[in-house]
Amino acid sequence: MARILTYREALREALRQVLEEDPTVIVMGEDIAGGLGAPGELDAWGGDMGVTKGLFGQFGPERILDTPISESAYIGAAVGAATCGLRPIAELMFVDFMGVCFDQLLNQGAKFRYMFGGKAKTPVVIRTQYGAGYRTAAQHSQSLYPLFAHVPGLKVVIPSTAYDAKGLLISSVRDDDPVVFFEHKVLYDEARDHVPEAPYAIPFGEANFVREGEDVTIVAIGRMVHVAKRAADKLAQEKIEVELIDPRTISPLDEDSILESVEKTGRLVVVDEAHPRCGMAADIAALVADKAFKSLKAPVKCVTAPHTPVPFSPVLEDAFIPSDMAVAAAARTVMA
Amino acid sequence: MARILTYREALREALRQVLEEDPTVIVMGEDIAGGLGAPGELDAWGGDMGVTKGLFGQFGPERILDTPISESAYIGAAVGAATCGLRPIAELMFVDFMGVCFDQLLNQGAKFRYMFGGKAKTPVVIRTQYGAGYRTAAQHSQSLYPLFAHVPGLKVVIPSTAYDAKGLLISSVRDDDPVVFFEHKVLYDEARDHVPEAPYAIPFGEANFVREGEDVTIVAIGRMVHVAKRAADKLAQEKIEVELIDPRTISPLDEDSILESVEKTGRLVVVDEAHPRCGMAADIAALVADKAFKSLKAPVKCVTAPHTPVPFSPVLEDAFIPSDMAVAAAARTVMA
Amino acid sequence: MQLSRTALLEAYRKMRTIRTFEDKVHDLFETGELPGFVHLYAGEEASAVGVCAHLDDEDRIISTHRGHGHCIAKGCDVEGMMLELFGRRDGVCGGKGGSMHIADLSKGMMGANAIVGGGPPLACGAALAAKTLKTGKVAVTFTGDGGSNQGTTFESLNLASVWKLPLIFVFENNGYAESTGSGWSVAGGDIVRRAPAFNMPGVQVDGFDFFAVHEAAGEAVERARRGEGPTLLEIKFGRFYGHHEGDAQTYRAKGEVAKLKAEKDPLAGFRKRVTSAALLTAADLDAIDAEIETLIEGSVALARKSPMPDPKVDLLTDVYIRY
Amino acid sequence: MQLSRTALLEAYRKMRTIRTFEDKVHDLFETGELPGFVHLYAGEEASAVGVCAHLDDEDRIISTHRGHGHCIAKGCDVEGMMLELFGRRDGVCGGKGGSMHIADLSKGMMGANAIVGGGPPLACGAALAAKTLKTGKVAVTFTGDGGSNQGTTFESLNLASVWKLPLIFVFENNGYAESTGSGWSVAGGDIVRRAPAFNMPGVQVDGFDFFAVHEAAGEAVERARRGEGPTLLEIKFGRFYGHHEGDAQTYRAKGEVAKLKAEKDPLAGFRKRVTSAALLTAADLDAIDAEIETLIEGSVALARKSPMPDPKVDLLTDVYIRY
Ligand SMILES: Cc1ncc(C[n+]2csc(CCOP(=O)(O)OP(=O)(O)O)c2C)c(N)n1
Ligand SMILES: Cc1ncc(C[n+]2csc(CCOP(=O)(O)OP(=O)(O)O)c2C)c(N)n1
Ligand SMILES: [Mg+2]
Ligand SMILES: [Mg+2]
Repeated sequence: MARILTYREALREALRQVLEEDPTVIVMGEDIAGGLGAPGELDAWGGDMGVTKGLFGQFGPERILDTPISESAYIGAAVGAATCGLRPIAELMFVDFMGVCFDQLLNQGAKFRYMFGGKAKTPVVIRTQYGAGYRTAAQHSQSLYPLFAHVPGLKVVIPSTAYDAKGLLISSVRDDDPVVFFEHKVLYDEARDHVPEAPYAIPFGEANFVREGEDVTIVAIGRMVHVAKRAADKLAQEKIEVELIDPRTISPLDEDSILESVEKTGRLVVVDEAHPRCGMAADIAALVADKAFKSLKAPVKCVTAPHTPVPFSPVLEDAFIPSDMAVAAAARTVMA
Repeated sequence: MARILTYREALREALRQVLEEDPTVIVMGEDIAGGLGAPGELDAWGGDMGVTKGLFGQFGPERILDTPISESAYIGAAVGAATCGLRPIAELMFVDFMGVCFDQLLNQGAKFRYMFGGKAKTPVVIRTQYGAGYRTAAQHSQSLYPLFAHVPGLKVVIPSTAYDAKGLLISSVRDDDPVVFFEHKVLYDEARDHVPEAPYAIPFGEANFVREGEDVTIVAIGRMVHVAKRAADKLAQEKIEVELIDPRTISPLDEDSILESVEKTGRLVVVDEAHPRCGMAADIAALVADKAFKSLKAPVKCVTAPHTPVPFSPVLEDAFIPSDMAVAAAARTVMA
Repeated sequence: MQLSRTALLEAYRKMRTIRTFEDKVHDLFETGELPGFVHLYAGEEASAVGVCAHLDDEDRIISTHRGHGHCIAKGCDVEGMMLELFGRRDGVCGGKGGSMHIADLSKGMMGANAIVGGGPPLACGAALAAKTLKTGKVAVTFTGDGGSNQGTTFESLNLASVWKLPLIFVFENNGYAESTGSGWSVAGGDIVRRAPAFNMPGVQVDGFDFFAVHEAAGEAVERARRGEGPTLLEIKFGRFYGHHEGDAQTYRAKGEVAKLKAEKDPLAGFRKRVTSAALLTAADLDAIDAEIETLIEGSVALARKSPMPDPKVDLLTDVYIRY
Repeated sequence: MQLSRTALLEAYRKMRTIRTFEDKVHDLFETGELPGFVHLYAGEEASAVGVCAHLDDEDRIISTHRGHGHCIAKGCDVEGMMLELFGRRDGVCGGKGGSMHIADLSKGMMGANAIVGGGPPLACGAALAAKTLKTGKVAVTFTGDGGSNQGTTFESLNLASVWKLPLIFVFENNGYAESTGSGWSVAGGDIVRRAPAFNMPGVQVDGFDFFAVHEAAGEAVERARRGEGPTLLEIKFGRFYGHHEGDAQTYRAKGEVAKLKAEKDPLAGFRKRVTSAALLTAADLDAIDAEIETLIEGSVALARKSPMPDPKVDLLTDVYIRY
């Protein structure tokens, strides 16, 4: 019988398993346990969204480290410790906070191996939350992974299901390069699916074909996979068969799968919750406009969030997020 | 007779003129005067590259402010002061340093107007150096403007000539939105051209047609305009007529000019010194693959730096930077 | 400093407005009517009000994620605030900001700020503008104990000192950053010990006591107005609710909040002090309580029937002045 | 602490190696043979060597843009360094790093770092690894007076204290950050005053005096090894060259550098001290001088004839371990 876990539970299980399998794995972040220096319970929070709850009890304060609100210092500490024999998993509570600590990834972790002539190994994982839909407004709702994908030396992972969340997190921790791991805050509870208990690893750079189809390729990222799936269901009723691809990792990107699909369908829609300018949708569209140009039968359409900050008001935020209707409309346009 | 200035001199003249015309303009940054708290000369540096040299003498310590090495604090101070009646110009010595202060732009300056319901005005300019070619290696040679173009609320300006440098800097300071102004370190001395003495403003979002041609559109950014120009000269000898477009500002981007040109030529090569993933080349390629698809006769080619950090060794760095040969080759490919 | 009757009434009115506003928001959140991340200021009223009593609309403050109290103390319109929390078009930020980004520049309130440590650099800018334009105005930045550990905050302390800015750093030490104790996260425990490192005066104040805050802040503001540079105030107290709404607060001691409310309520303390010194009467204060109750209820009623923004019109506006 | 003859000879050899290396690099830059941004450590030798004398290859250090001295003190191969500055394939970083990113992890040298304030967080990580893995090793982060004002540095001081890390913060206060005086940029002037703010011991040391540095660093390292947490050292001295090569240094007093060289040279001071105490002879030291001269000349000769990297092969490698 299928074992159903939420995205949150799958992540927690992955964390527990990598902590069990490798004594050099440590976890750090703000309130990932919680209660330090406070008179009540320890492990009082288990992370802002409860993902790390219970780890402190099992693995203790030497492996589950709370931090002051000093992202540069502790993200940098994770990076530094990774070059010295540990495999740290640091939580940046919301990716929106990258602005106070980006240097430790951009110029440090990402570049060590290259700058040091191939002699450094920096197996660090930064877990972070992204995405709109939680009514947390402009500074807590962004999908900033394009800024990380731009940076050579970083790997960028964006699971859309509980199954992928577990398998990709295990791969991330076992990987020897710095990985930024994006968790969509709305998926913690919304995504629930079959998750095997034994540890398993999903390789980077291998897209998931969520659905096969002949008419139009849709590439969707993170939570947008679910939006695109709903759009594909609608389109199927109109006899438009969508091939839906979830890249799962955007750096490395499974270019071959995307190109092969477009060679078959001749049509591409990219769906991305990030902003449009220099974003992932443009990145994939450009790839196809170069390498699958001959196969293209229609303009490449990008369905993204607009070039605006994320608004607070629920009616505005709902309009901000790419909808299944917008995706279906784009698919119809390229089919026309 | 043409008045020839270097890019550096043109920038300095622009700064002097905006300081003269508007008493609310102030300039701040590390060593932009230099010598504070030191026993020798004041204005000892005039900025890392001498751009601000002489301003301290003319405008004094109340308007030309040196800072400690605290980019978050002073870039944030510039942003904050901009909401309180000043028009600060803050220098981030190298754009590579954005990682220690990005938040003050990403989440503060860029978002105030939106978050505050249209009630804020934040006329701040961040001047910064970018680019490879100076043998300054991985942490001092990046072209990180795609990371800023991604952010709604910021404007991003990248002059390629001394003439544009002056006119665009004046526009930036007079503009009421936050502007990030990119100066290529190699151009300070290399770019020399006609610069009128009287202040003039070059509007944002208006590309410059550096060269008109029928066969292939090349869009090039910043220093790459000069590289593309050399490529175009070569190609002209082969009877390939290039239309060379310099967008001058990448946010806003003059989409219409690019699209019109591609509608005419049917072919596009984008040349960008930034990294390829989620970069400006992809951004422009995606635009065209959507909105000028019908006109395209060939794959869209991007000539960019590779997905690697900037190497130190001159032989490697020279290979890192897109060359006129690579641009010409790409143009020949799309012509084939 | 002897406070006038008007000043006392005003201080109490502000504190009561904050308390009633926050209690109401708490209830609205519990019923699910308000969405998002909401951080309440109840229990901390004496800080915002004691500090802002020295400021006018041209003096500027910057707040944190826990911003409602600072807004009210600085004179923001309570109805506009309530509408904002409801995401309404006529909210003080057009519904685009919400609780964590509530601002009213016309009142010198430069915004709640959901980036911990986001405010101090901006406050340096506000103070610099005052200094450059020679307005005689000052800036105040409110930061939590948790925020005291953010690099941006430290840099700002140094910059403000080096530039001799008219700026007051108010560290609101409520003992916790989310669930983490400030005795642990602030090395050495006391934020005030950092003042000498930046060559500025530092004062630790009982934050439950309006009069203590008022006095310390008054001196700091005067110092800043005289051009003598920044001051660090550490205000020690406790919050009456969780970190944000929904926080189960198991990290707190059993009975801690009840005890705080019973023994340390800044409004009760104020009432006791002014009535026993016969500066105000219980009736004066009761009248304010009733008035504010009506105000807040009215603002909720108004918010409920106010229109939402229109996505077609409002989503894409206000990104730039011109693009 | 009494130093053995071997230890004294080794200390002098290291200091002399740094000095000769830097003087040579200065000349090579002047003739245009070396490109890029090069920051020389001459005049500051006692700091790197006095500190690193207490460390072995498993103890880790992180440096700044001014990294050559720390590399040499930590035992990096001088030929590999010179080749690196020349951008050669066989440089210690394959020519990819250059002066500002020179590193040798096998020697516990985690890199020069061209981001001011980039190192302290990383050093927290090195210290954390030592603590977690219970190796008994320590980490040292070198930071300038200018870098002392970077937020990342402040955060690291606090984190190291809170986590009680085996970490030594060495602030090399050479009086300037580029052209800016440290008396101006560091509020209050003294970096050591920041130690109590982070609840750690702080010591100010005469950085021209190898023995003073050696002693203070020894205590700090021992403290760290005993698990008692971090220490802050402020080493005060001056640099013999400009900020980077090409700096005209007009911000310095007339005759300042000449005076420093004449009166404060750490190598001369060392020589005087050890010879007058009859710990070493002038002949001992002269022999080292000659030996090092040969070493450096040899390394330049080797660098000149060493192959460049091959862009076709080397440009795209070493970005990831696997991609
Ligand atoms: C840069 C950043 N890091 C982390 C957070 C998440 N966060 C929001 S509030 C908070 C605790 C703040 O504590 P404190 O500064 O003491 O303020 P208080 O909530 O007690 O008023 C944290 C960690 C954030 N919003 N921004
Ligand atoms: C984040 C950052 N800001 C600014 C610079 C430019 N910069 C390089 S060295 C330097 C001065 C550093 O001074 P200090 O820390 O005292 O070290 P010193 O050069 O005196 O050894 C500056 C401003 C930089 N490299 N990184
Ligand atoms: Mg707190
Ligand atoms: Mg210095």
